[in-house]
Amino acid sequence: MTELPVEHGLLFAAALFCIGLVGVLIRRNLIFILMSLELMLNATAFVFVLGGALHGNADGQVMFLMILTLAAAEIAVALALVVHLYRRYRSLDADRLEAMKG
Amino acid sequence: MHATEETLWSLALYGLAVLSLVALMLGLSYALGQQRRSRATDEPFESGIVSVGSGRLRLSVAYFVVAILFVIFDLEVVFLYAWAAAFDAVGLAGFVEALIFILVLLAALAYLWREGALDWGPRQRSLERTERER
Amino acid sequence: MIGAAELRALLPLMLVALTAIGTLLLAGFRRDARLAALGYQGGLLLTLLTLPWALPEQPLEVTPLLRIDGFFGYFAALFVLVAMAVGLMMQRQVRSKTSGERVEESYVLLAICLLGALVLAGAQHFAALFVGLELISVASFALVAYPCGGRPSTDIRQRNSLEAGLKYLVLSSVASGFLLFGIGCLYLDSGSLAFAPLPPSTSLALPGLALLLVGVAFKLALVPFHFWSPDIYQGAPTPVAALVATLSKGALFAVMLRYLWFGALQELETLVPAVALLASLSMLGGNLLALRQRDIKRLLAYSSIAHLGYLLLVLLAIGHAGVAIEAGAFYVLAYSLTTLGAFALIGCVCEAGDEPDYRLEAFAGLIWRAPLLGASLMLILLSLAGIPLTVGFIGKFYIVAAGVDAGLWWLLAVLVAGSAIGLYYYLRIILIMLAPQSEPSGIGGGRWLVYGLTLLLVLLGVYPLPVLQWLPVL
Amino acid sequence: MAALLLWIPLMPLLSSLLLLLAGARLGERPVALLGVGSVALSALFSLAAILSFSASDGVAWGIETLPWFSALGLEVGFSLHFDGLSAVMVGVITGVGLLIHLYSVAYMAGDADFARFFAYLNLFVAMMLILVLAGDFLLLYLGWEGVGLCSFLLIGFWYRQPENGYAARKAFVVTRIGDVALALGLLILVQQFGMLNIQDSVDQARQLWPGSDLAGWVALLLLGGAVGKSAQLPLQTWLPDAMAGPTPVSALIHAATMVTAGVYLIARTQGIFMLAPQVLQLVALVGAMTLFLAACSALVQHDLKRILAYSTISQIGYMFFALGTGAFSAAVFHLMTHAFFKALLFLAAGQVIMSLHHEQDTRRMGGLLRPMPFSALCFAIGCAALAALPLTSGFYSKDAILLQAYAQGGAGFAWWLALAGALVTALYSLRLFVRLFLGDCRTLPEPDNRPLLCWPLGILCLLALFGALIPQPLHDVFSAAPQAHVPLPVHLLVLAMPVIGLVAGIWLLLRHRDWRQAFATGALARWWRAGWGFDVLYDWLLVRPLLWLARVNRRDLADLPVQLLVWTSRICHQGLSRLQSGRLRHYAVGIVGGAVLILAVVL
Repeated sequence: MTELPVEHGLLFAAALFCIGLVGVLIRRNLIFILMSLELMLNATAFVFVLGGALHGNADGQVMFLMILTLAAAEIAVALALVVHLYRRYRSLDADRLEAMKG
Repeated sequence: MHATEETLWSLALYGLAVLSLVALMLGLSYALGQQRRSRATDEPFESGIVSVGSGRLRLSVAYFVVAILFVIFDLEVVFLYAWAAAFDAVGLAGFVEALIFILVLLAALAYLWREGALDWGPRQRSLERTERER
Repeated sequence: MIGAAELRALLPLMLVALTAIGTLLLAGFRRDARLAALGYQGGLLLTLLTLPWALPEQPLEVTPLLRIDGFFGYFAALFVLVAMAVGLMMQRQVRSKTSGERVEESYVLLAICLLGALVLAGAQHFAALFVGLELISVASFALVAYPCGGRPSTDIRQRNSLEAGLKYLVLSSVASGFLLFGIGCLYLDSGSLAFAPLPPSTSLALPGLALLLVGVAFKLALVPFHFWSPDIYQGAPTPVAALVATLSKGALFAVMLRYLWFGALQELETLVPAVALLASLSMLGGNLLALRQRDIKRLLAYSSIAHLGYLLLVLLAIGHAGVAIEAGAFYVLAYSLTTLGAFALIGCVCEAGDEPDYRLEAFAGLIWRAPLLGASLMLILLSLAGIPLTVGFIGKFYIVAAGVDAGLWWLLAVLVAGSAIGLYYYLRIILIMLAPQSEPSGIGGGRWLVYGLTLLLVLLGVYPLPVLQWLPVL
Repeated sequence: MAALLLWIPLMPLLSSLLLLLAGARLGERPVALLGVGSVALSALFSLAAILSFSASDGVAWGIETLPWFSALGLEVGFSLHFDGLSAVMVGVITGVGLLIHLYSVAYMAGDADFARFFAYLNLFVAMMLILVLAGDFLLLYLGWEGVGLCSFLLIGFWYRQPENGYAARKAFVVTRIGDVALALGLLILVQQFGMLNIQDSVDQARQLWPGSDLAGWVALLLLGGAVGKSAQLPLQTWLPDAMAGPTPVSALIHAATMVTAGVYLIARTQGIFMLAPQVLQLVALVGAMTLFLAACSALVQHDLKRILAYSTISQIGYMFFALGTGAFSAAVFHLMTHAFFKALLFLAAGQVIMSLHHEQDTRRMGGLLRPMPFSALCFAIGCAALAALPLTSGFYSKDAILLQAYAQGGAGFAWWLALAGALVTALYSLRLFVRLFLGDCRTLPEPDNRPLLCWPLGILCLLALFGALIPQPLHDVFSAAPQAHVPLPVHLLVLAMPVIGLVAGIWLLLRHRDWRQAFATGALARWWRAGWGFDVLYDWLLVRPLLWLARVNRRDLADLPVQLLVWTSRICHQGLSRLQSGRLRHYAVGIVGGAVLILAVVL
């Protein structure tokens, strides 16, 4: 099997990252925003795996595990907050969070 | 490099094939299907029965708690896998480190248990109580 | 391999971690806010006291991740003190609340934040940077949203806090994404995650550094990544706002200092204008935004944006000016001290009633109601403005000295302009404070913390030598 | 021993802080105990320091730099320096200061702000001590500004009367003009030599600056500072107004100590002045002019304290004259004796004023000899010393000045002025005494002879008479003046001048009974009484044009850029605040936009 050039992997990760980013920007539903965040984190995790494969050391994979953990922790906190938010506002619309401004 | 390009070409071809297949299916169904709209047309197809109520059931909060706990504790296993894979290489020091890791988790578990996050049903205290008080 | 020496050097980290776990278990088995506070403060005090003993004579690399040296010692001491002060503020808030909110866990989260900060202070590896940063971030998401964990009510405070928590979480995660992507690019380029001199501007390392800069700039709340900070300051409980303002920003700045220590920014010409742009935007933007702000917490948020802008000067001066790292380290101390004092004072004055009142008008006539608190407020504001005889002045002096050494004339001009604008709104608060008393309102507890911090602020402003003597160790 | 030196200024400083913080809660007795006790301790330490200094054969010593901070290669620290000059100054400050503190306890008794008074007074003593003990320019400047501040606070001590506030402000603003010059001078020194130590800097200047213009400029700037603080021409106008403060303040600050700071400054940096002979001549000229003009003004004043104020200006003029002619040790000698007899005069005046229910106008006084014999005695001694009648302390010091000046430079214009001044001095001393104690009794006094008022006066009487016997260990500080022959006629002339003045005065008194009238109403007298019209001159020359300019320029173009700045700031603020919409997704757009910006800049 022939190896893919690094650039392509990186482009793929960047594309994934941008998709996640656009998701954060255009979705109003908080759940979707959180999903988009996961997408972004996974894109970065992919970069690390790519790097690990390229340089043949385990650092990248370790970072991958860390990022997974971070994602889980973040989502756990986020979901708890979203539950509270839903109780209070009966809605998951991110744009309703605008009490503080100026 | 040449080989890579070849594989990429085949990949692109594959993608093109998939896309055209999808286009074909959607186009055919559009061309062949009924063009009439009624109340039931936009409903999900449920054996011809008009659906009742919202499909989004409200789950008990306990599900959320358990789901969150699962996500967290499930992920810790990843680290243990990594340790298991390198068990011979890291030796006693690795064992001690893993032990500390487990002990910290255990402390968290003990906290959750005391908090009642693991209780199921009426005795569930933390979130349930707040729910009741509203 | 970890031996006795390494374990000894790691003692502060272990003690803080133990404090977190111990407080967690304490909270699980005995619901007693005072006990939790005691455990927390005791653990931190122990950490502080053993810190001189734990520090090795020579810089010691504990695993490739951490480097325990004088730099670590300085910042660790600072962060532990900051965390203790925040804990005290938290305690006061607990005492004033009788609603039965459960606050024990907030100490656990505080300890975790501190652990993250200590990791950052010693980090010499991107993995450590990542772990430390996210420890702080995730714990502070929960802390910012903490009041919403209690009885849900229509209380504005809880709503704001929930809103702040979610905003912080989402935006911070986006920034973390950028940061990680940047680190990933660097890793892809060099194959190593250890801090190293800046790579030559190859095609991949440069965007990596740029993305890293985005993430860092967000956490430091630099314009244009500052949007989150006023909302978070306003919505979060006051001690938590103090924590976000001091500990998390200070820790990240410390790690940036350390990173650039390995290789100065100047070696990578293309990155300099970007950082300079961020610095000047922050200095001007932060002060301009604060100009007519009516909410004291938001005002502090904007002012801290400007202060971080001043600090960026130091990053640019590293490598050119010998005093740059000293200047940065001292400014972090000055900024933390002053900001903590300001937030402690807000907790004291604005949250005395049932509903907190964060309008600037809450300070009207303070000097007549509580002369000592009024004097403290004045000194704190003067320190923020960088007026002599306060620690803020020494800090700013240092930064200007570093800037002059490095020849950053344009940025210094912007700094002066920003400081001039800043003077307006600081003096405005003093004016409000001196106004004849409008309505009598109470003063909350916790004033001793304010007095202590103010005293320290003046002492170090008049006689900074003890700290300055320590700095060259870095 | 070194630690002892530190405690000399520290004692009153601590006591002042204590009084400022807690004074309002203490009764008068503890306040007095604290206020006087601290100065007494300080005086004791000073005595010990002076004794050990003379025991060690006059070797200058001090406390090495206590580091404060170092930045940009400049080590900034505090150091104290103790040599003959400091010894004299410290002795005068703590000694006279202690007596005046004691006197104040009685004088200020019953005042609502008793504690505040002593807090300020202690602070003043501390600052003055810092000023004279300073081993580096930073401390010197701290003390310099500190005494200025205390002077301001104490002139306006009774701040509820607006005139006092104006007087305080005037003193502060006018001396500030001098302070700016001083600061510039010091900054040039620091910038040139890169160090703060006074002695080392002066030594450096001596080695590096001969023939350089810089020495002249620095000396000129230092002179500017000295002129402001010591109320010499052309900045003398503040001192007569400064008499608005309580009388002990006038005695301590505006007669004995602070106003002599300028003399001290020039004496301390004489090495630099020596390099600039023209400036030194200027010093002499300034001194001579001032002493003569002020003496003439003193001759025609009605207000008791203003007479004394002008006489103070005049006497300090003598010191400047001495400095300018190179008679440094004579200047310092006169500084000391002047402190004694002028403090005596002020305190005795205070007693008189108190006895007359705060009456200060000498036209309503007279015939006090019988009801107040003790005050009369004090005044007699004080006036005799002031007039430099033989065998009083003032006689020795003034003679020393005139003779040394003659020996150095011969009889120039300045010297003749100084000689004439001696005559006028004798005249106004006589007039003062006559007005107060002879003639008809116009206001009935209620003599106030509390022991705390009288004892310090008694001691000061002794000092005014015999103070000249106190040895001054100045030979190591100033290079000994070359001995020159002073012809006998000059000796006799100098000796006779005050006596001539006295006789002339008595003759005038006997033959021209209406000389008082002439002095009261003549145009010349009115001109002199207004201090040679300097206040009016400055008013027309500086104040009015400035006010006019301000009025004309109320809406001028110069404001426009500033206004523009304000508007821009405001508009920017509004625009930026609008961006702060509170919406999560807008904030995220901010991040992405920033990222794009950075990437665009970098790539």
